[in-house]
Amino acid sequence: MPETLAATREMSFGEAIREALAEEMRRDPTIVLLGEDVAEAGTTFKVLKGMVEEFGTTRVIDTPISEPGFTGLGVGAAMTGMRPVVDIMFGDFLTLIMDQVVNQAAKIHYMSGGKWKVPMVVRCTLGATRRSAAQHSQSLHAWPSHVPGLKVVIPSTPADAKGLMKTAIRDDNPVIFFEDKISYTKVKGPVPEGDYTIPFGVADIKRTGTDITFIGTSSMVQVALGAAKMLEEIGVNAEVVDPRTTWPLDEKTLVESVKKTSRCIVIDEGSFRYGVTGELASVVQEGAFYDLDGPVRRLGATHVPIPFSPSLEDTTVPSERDVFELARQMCRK
Amino acid sequence: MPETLAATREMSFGEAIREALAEEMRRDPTIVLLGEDVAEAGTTFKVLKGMVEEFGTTRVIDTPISEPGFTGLGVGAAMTGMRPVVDIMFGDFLTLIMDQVVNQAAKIHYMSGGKWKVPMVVRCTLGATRRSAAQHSQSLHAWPSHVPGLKVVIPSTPADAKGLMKTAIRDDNPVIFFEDKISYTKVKGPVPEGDYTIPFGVADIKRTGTDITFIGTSSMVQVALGAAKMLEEIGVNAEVVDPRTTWPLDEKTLVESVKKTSRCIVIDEGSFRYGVTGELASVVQEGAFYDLDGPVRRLGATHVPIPFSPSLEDTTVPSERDVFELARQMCRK
Amino acid sequence: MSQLLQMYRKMMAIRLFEERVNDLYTRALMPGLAHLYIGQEAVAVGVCEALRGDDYITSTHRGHGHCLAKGATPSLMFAELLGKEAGYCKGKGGSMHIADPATGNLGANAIVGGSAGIATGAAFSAKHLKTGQVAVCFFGEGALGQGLLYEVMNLASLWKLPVIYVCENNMYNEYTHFSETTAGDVSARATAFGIPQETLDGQDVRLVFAAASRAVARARSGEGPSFLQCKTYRYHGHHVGDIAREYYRPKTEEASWKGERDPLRVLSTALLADGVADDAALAGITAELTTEMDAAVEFALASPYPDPSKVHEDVYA
Amino acid sequence: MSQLLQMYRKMMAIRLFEERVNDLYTRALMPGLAHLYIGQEAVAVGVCEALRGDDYITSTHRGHGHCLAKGATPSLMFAELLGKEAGYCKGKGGSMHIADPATGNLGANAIVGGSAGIATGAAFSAKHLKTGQVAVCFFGEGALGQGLLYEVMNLASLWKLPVIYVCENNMYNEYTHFSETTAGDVSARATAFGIPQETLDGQDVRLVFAAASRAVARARSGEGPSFLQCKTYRYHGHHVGDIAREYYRPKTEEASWKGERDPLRVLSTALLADGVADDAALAGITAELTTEMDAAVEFALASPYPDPSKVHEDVYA
Ligand SMILES: Cc1ncc(C[n+]2csc(CCOP(=O)(O)OP(=O)(O)O)c2C)c(N)n1
Ligand SMILES: Cc1ncc(C[n+]2csc(CCOP(=O)(O)OP(=O)(O)O)c2C)c(N)n1
Ligand SMILES: [Mg+2]
Ligand SMILES: [Mg+2]
Repeated sequence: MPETLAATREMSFGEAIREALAEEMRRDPTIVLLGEDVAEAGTTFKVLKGMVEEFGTTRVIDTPISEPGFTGLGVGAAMTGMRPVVDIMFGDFLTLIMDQVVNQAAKIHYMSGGKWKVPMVVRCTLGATRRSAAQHSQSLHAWPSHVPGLKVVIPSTPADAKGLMKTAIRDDNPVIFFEDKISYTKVKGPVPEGDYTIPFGVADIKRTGTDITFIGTSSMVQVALGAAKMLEEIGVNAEVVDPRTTWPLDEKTLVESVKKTSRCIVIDEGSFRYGVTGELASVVQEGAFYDLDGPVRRLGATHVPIPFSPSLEDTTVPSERDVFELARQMCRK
Repeated sequence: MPETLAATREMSFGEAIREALAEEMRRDPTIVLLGEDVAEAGTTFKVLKGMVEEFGTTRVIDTPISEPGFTGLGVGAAMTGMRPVVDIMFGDFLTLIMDQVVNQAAKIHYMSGGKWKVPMVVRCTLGATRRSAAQHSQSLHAWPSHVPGLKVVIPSTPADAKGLMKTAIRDDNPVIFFEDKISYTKVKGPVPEGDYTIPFGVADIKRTGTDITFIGTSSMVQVALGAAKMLEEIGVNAEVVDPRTTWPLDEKTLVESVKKTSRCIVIDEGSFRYGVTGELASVVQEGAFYDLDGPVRRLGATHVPIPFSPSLEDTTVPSERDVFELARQMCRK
Repeated sequence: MSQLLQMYRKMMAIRLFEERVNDLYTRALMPGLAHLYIGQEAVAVGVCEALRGDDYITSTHRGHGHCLAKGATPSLMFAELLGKEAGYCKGKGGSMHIADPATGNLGANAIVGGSAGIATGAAFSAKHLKTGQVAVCFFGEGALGQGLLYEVMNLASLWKLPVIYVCENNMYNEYTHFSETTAGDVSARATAFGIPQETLDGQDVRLVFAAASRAVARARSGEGPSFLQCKTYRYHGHHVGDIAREYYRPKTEEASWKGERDPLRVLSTALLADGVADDAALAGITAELTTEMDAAVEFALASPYPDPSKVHEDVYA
Repeated sequence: MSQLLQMYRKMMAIRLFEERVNDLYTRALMPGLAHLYIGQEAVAVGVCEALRGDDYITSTHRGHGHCLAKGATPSLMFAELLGKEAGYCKGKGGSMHIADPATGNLGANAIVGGSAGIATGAAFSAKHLKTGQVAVCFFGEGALGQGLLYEVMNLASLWKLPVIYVCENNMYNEYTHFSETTAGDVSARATAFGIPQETLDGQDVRLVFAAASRAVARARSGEGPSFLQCKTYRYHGHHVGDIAREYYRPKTEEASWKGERDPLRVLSTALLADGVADDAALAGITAELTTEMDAAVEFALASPYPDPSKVHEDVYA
């Protein structure tokens, strides 16, 4: 985020998202929050605690368990003067709203020849290792990233989450905003006070390095940083690049980094096959091929439904150790 | 398909699919067809014409316009002794059944520790250039390919379609079967008489070549073959490989071909970003990197909602000319 | 011009518009598919006559009638149907996606039932922003198969949203009779969610207008949603090209609807009987509209296709 | 043992099972979330008592009671809840996904309403294969918000499928009272699709059993689906950990349900009054079950976690 900003506070990922929503709602009365138990309960993840007390039940609205219905309602509201922020809780429930998001929200502007706009934000979670089993642990951000007309945000830090959420709300297009469940409370960091936005399509270099580039998304940025630290001990200096939005995508920053380091691992928590890693690895090898020391490598969730048992689930998500070992090999250390 | 088979007839893509379904239904009384207007109308695409006359309305069943409902019903029926073939008409309507397919069908076997099985086939179409506009022209096969627990079939020829459909029906897992609308009547070819199956996860080399590999899927196989023919004139000998199933994926055949030719273009009709081309290009560069003459290149549908107007729509799908031009560049001709 | 005559004019405009669509399509001048509204004119006109210019509607794959009734310009519609740059959607939407903010048309939808959420959301905005607007969701009885409709009817009922669900029951979901796809009583599908309903003859524009006016009054006064089931009939095939229809509906049935019950005939008979108009006046309207429609077709045929480069525009706002 | 005493036993078994789940969870021995069935025992037991061993059920996130009532073995359930290899799903499913072909349990589902299609499909198979089986779909009133339910009720009604939709109305969707999420009259949600419904006191297992028996008879005789709305109450939080509940429901309300209306109390009072059993007999049942449940917990705690390599198994059949 902008260097100019001075005052920051330590905040959790979830708190930063709430602050962004609250500041935007104070600024713009057309913003409403819709979702199951978003009001008094402040959502299952408690991210919206306190919002209904400040904005009331006409702007923080509990819905029935009707994800397709209230998402569709959000689309129509967005077309007619509101800026709804629709909360579907678990990203796994994207399965229920794909028609409203993909066949409606994403296409209305184009199909109408640019006449109607859909300034809507869909908030949902991603990420496993919470023992929630196969239907509550998926990271499905690859799906909307495949859909022209949508923008997809996958923040990794509190400061990014705040700035990107503000951009999402002010954007005149449907934006799918993915929040890592574990990060809500576990990831803390300095967050600038007051108003600032972070543009979409601008990757952030979370750590500069010279030997290898880790392209990490959402929850995997922390994993990449952890691995980078471990690699220091064996004399490998890793660069960590966070695209922050899968669409629009900052290809230039990704490619430039790999041209410099000559090696790349793409790390994402989605299922390994036909996911985000495939696109990012392809973009990198297309743009930096002649500078590559070897193939671009990928790490994603084991390609199985997420199992419940801790002894199984913990093996499915890429770990710092996995990244470290692969990087060590690639750097021949 | 097996060399051993002698007698073949010239058939259209659609006729081959109908023959596969009819032969399987004669063999196994637990197979039923469910979908909108599948009976007397024989579907919008007329692919099932004649089926209800032979098998009756208890096995060829017209449904209400309830894709989530009858797909969910199919999942339960598949778990309890039937082998439903669910027809959702346009692949664009996958948006409506993702929960039943992804959170239910794909995960039940795993979540139950292997106890329940879901031997169901979901048939749908893909492909543009029929002036059907944005909601009836998508090729969404990348989505289910991203989901562990599903198998995804994307046949390109009548003979493949017949053999793969039989394998899909006999498979004990949920299979999503994508049929290119244009191919139904436009693509004809020899189809073996009687019973034969084609295993999943076995790519087919549609044309052998030495200078460049085209990995084409579904509708794009014909485009790749057409481009290969054009390239002959300028002395470029292209190999055309058809994965036939995106999952399971025959990585070996893809990689071996590129190791031989040292050049590769992946061609798929899905939206360009975060789709099938990303995964296939990544697999190839991971496996054949040191034999590559340059980066693996990709061609997909222009990353926009599919427009209605012919003057616009025709520009969105990769053409023989597009493939030809890119291949010429890559082969420096 | 009297309101009834006004409605007659609109219905005739739709009839003549669609006859030209049929002609353009059969002459292979129109790409894609054409789902004709002929036979159902009284529904769109009766409902839209009860609306304000700034009220919202959502439409369907069989939507030309809705768009015209809400005030669309024929020439821009023909241009869109032919995929021309001058069309309502610059040729990007086509027959199934006509949209027009100027007339409150949120857009036709090619996903059956797909606009139920959109219409309900527009009503949500109207209530939240206190604009007094009403939203109408037009859909065929086939959309009763889509769960989304029940989800949003529940929301509209809970939140007393100014939305009117207009079910055009023409008895067929494509090639299947609705009795094979619809259990129970259609009217109960609304009342089950606490939404009052009226079931009426959709071929008599006076009845449709009256029922719609009641529903609009209810919506504007903050009492919430209504549901109208209009019994109607499509004269042509599901789409132009659906010619041999005997396997799913008898010719006699078609004939019975096209005669006495024809919406234009029902109204003209009344107009003549009540002396609101004479044959000459009605003939004059038809003649006038014919000229207008023919000119609109000419305009559309003459206007250019969008430049291929435009394919990249309008993806994002 | 008399059928009533049999049902008392099953209800007590569920009660004791869930008390141990609560204990294991609060002692941090159980991963994930635990949604307790305590308070609703009469629904699962009354319904399943009316079923054959080979009849099907689908269950929910609050599903332990359904599984046990249909005949699941406590030790294998505890093992699954703890993510152990010996569990019903080899530890891959956990609390929200218990499934067991041996007892006709098609599986619990963590998607609200997600199993409505599955249960309806099982009924489709039963009818098509003429097995005489019946399928029961258990769901909370929150699932009334999911459109899928209406789509499949329509299918079941049209095709006269032997399925029973059992709505356990415990009045709360997580932390929101169902009156804030449910417009109109719940019972009308079924009759609108031509499905007969009964609304009853779900705390009296005798009433539940009687209603379920009627629905099962109807289903087996080919007359089609039924809908039962059982008014009940969950004693604990939405999940263990939902402690401070006053913001969404008063302590007094909880107390009123936990007293006179407690399903075990309702039945025991009757058993004693009718002399079917005396205090000693009931105490004996509790003692017996206590030993059984404690042993089951021991078994689960002592059994090993699956080997990490097992993560790759069971993805495909
Ligand atoms: C979700 C969805 N399913 C299927 C279709 C294919 N389809 C287009 S029109 C139609 C029939 C619609 O019937 P109805 O709603 O009664 O409208 P009508 O055509 O009678 O005006 C169907 C099944 C679709 N467009 N969308
Ligand atoms: C489709 C879907 N939306 C939301 C959730 C999150 N969720 C889990 S349980 C629950 C409440 C369910 O209420 P009800 O159906 O009445 O069952 P109860 O918990 O009362 O037994 C919700 C919203 C979910 N699991 N699935
Ligand atoms: Mg109809
Ligand atoms: Mg409840």
